[in-house]
Amino acid sequence: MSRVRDGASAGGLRCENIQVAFGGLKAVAGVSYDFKPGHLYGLIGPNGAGKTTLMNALSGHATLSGGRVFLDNRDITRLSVHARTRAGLGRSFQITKIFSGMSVLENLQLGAFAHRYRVQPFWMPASRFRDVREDAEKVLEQVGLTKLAHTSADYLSHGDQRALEVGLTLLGDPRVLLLDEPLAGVGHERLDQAIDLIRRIVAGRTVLLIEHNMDVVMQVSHEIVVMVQGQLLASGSPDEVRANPAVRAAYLGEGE
Amino acid sequence: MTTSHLGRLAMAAIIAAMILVPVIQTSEESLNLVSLILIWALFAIGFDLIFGMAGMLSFGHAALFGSGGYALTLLVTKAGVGFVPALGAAGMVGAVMAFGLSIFALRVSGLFFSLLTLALAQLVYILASTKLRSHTGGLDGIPGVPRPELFGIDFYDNRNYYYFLIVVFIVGIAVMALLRASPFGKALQAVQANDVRAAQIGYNVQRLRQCAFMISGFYAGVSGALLASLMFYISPQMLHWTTSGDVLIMTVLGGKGTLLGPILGVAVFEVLKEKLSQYTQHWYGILGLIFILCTIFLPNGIAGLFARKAAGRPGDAP
Amino acid sequence: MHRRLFMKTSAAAALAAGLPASPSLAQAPADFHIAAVLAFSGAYGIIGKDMRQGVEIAVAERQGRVLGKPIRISWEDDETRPQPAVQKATRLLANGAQMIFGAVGSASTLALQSLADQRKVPLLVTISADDKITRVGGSRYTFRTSNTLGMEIRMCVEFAKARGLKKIYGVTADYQATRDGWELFQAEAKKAGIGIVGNDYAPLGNRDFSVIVDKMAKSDADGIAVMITGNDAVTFLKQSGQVGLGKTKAQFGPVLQDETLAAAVGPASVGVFSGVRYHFSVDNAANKKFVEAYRAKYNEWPSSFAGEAYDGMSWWLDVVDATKSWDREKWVEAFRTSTRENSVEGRKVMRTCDHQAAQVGLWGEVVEGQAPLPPLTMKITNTFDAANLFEAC
Amino acid sequence: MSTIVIGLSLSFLLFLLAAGLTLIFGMLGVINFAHGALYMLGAYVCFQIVNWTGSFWIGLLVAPLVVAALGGAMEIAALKPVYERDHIYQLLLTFGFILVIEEAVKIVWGLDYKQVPTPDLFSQPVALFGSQIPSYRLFIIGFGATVSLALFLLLERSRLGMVIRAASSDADMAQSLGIDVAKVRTAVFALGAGLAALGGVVAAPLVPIELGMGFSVIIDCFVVVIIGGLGNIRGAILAALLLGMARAAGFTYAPEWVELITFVLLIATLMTRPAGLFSRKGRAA
Repeated sequence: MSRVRDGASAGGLRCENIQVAFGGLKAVAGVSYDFKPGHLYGLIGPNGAGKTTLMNALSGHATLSGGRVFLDNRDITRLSVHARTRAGLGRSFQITKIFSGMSVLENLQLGAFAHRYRVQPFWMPASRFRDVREDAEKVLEQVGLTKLAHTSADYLSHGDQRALEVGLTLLGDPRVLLLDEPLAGVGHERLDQAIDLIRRIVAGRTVLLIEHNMDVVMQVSHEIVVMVQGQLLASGSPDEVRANPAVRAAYLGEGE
Repeated sequence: MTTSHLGRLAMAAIIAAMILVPVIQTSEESLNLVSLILIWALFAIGFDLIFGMAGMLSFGHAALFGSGGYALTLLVTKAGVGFVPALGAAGMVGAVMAFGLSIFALRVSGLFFSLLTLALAQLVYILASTKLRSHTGGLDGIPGVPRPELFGIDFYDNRNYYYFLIVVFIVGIAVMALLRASPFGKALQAVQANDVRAAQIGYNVQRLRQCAFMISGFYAGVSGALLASLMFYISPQMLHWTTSGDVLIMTVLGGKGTLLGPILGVAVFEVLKEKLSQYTQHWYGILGLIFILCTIFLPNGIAGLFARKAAGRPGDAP
Repeated sequence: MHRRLFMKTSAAAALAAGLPASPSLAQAPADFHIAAVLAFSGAYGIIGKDMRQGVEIAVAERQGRVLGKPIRISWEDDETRPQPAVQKATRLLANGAQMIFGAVGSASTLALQSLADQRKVPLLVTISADDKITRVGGSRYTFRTSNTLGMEIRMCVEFAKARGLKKIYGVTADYQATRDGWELFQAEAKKAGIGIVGNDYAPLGNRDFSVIVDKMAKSDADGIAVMITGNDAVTFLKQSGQVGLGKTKAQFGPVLQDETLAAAVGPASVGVFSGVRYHFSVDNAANKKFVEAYRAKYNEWPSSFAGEAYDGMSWWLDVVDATKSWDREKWVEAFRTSTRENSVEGRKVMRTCDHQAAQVGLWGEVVEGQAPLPPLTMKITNTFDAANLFEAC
Repeated sequence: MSTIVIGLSLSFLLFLLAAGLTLIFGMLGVINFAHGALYMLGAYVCFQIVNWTGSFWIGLLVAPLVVAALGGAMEIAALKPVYERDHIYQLLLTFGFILVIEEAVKIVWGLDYKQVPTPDLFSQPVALFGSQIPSYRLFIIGFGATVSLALFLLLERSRLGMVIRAASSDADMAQSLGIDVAKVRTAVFALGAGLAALGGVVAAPLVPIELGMGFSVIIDCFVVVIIGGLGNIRGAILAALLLGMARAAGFTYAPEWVELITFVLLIATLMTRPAGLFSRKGRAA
């Protein structure tokens, strides 16, 4: 793809004392963490712990009331969502956000246009851009939707919609991926396929994954980060976290 | 929404036939009516770029439309600028006004965007009709808006002016067709379909909206100038919010989000108004009934009649 | 499926209907076609109907003919807005109308003027009062047989003098013509030694005058000059009536009241003074004949709109008929030098310099009427001489 | 002081005008452009009743009921099929209503002005704070305050209000709880229409009754509704008070700037607090 990588080690994401408040409520109350390049982090915690809000803070959807975010040592705290995307930060959503009324291929082409052009070309029909189509087709293959390229996104099965959702984050070949429950609502029969997809796309990227299915998280993550009440409770390898009594008390004990 | 290939052809044929009627028929009446339709159609396709494509319901287009008209009038009569450059300037003024409105209005979204544009445009209307009356002629407006002077052709002759309008219209619709099919147009559709995702894949959503609004403003400015010139007259009435309402109704009636739908909407609206008022004094109420029936039975406007029926590739607006 | 087909056909039919075959004419016209662009809806909606009735009497009086051809009138509604006025007049001229009659609102009339000049078609105005409509070096094709606002403002000054008013508080619509009117009134009043204690500009379409009325009530003014018209004037008088402003101060204005507006105000209108454009009580033979014919046909008293429309149209048609020509330029030349000796308001002289008919000014007071008069009617109290009301050209 | 009294009367008149609009928006999500037309219709019906019975009070009671019934019928006949669609279709529909209602009024009552005299009980001015205050203005203040309090209690405190709010916030849920959502919607629209008519009746002795009267108030109504926060009755009361007082002050010191002041206030609200100047936290419309 066209984006030039800064180097093999690129993709470090660091946050310093991040705070997000809604009215009086502190959804994220001072989180600092250094996500190392190329690692996959499983972000877990009970409902309402602030996981998605933290992700929103990293991707630019939530306004910070304090703290800073760095991508490869560049301060991106003040960058808007699209600028962070351009800086190499991809994100998928818990609730599927795809472009309805358009085909799967069109969905992905939009992503490719967004990445290739700062000023969207207005002098030529979109259908003439072969390179964009190729970008889209490549991702189409990665997420296994080639056969459904011309189907309207509204008519995809839920599992395929989740695949498209993930596919949309891959355009532009981001160094950092924030995946918010990519498996949400995916049925048992497709689970293996979906996990397989995640394994394939995370290679070589820094990934932050929110997932409720503990087995999956423990299986795929290099490191687990546990959040409770807007704060970091613990972090470490899956085994360490599993063994951490505080985590057991605060989280695992509560069940899903 | 999607229209079938055949449907689009049918619509294009109807529009072309309508535009050419005055060429075949000698009646000055149809000439006048078609001229009016051409101008409003230009306004409507510009309006639909932000309404149908980008999903922003602007209630402030009257301000853009009227400013264009005033720009042309003042530039030609007071500053002695030629008509064609002034027409371009009118478009620019429309775009600049749109930029001005967008600075305020784009801070909010959805319904609040509509309301804020309405309020801002109404502010412009009030200013134009009271405080700026030395420039705008107040509510009395300015009579004697000129027509073009080109190649020694007398554009004060309605037929010649009508040909002039056709040229502008064709250029306008061609550019719009290209814009809509271009990556820029697709990006607007993406913004309408899901603005959060559009930003997340790297589109600068606010800038896209702003650009679209300005292009739309350009169309509004040019069409406002053409209307003033057709009428030989301009007044703040063009800036009144009901003008925004009119263009909205025509666009919805015709079918928003399609290139040709708004044009059909304008044609049906103008023809109905013109014809009904000739045949009955109760045209007003009948027009209202037609709106009500259309809203209930034609959810996708007139263009919806030409939509493909197959369900394989569904395409109704969300 | 059925509905779809039906809609498709009807949409196509609607389009087709918009483009009828109406061959334009080049030779001698089959009739005398008048494009009457009046307000039948909108703020002045009520005026159009009265004007139409007045004109119809004028046409009926000459058996519906002029220059040996039948008179055909196309009545169009401009919704009290300039743009439809121009739009509809343009269409009618395109269809071969020989003249324009109208409009009602001054804004519409001003807009029609440039069209008339453009097409070299006479425009007869019998209601719009804006001074700009007839001015020296103005539109060659425009004629006004009715009052101007300037003349009515001077009537206000004459009234204030005659009534012995010393201090005036004004309320003026925030609109160019009325603002000019107030300036003129102020200047003329000062010359006459009348003091101005205040003035408020109220937005056009204002629906609440209570604060302004309160300010007036507290002032030491003995006269209230109301430089607002139509709906706003009714609103003002209704609300000033609720505090009985008229009991201590004389309320007057250029076209503040007539029978129609008084009916809209109700009892609070009694005692209000106003300029009157035409009144059915004017005592002359021409007026008696007109009022009789009008009452016989419509069973109501002719309003000032009906009277002025009748008067202007009969005058115009008489002059056109006398030219024995279909050349519009001849009509214009003849009308600009004509004099109407037997107008329903007395003598009217068309001023060649600005195409404005010089005439006497009627001034009246709203009083309670006895049947068969309307319950609230104007009583003519003063008739001001034309010499005092018009500036020399 | 008298300015405050007059300001209060302006405020409550504004509130009566706008209450139905904000109610229908808040509960049904419909921007009722025909609100002004219903207001006008209320004034005309009142005129007719006064003409027949000679009593303004019967008009005050009956005219809103008549218009409410008509509103209910409109809702059932035309609005029902388009609830699920985009706002824009409802807007178009209510625009159609305007034209039809105006035409109907034109056919029934003609074009000429109608007038409703000030009721005898309130025809004399009252001396207050050195001013002659029309007693009808005092009536408006009292009546407006009563209506606003009643509406507030009805919607925020009563069981019926709870049902209405339940139906508006989650129709499916309400349905499953045994609430007849369709009926509630009809009732709300009827109530909104009735309130519009009530505004028309109360304004009738103050303004000429003519076809354009509805058109001229619609923008004012929107201003109150927006400043108060869409669908927020309490906000509408406060917004009407703010605007009425601002206008009274404006008319006292600079009448020709009143309209501009109104719009600047509106724009400032939309830009800084789009959910309304008086919206409570987390209660955006």
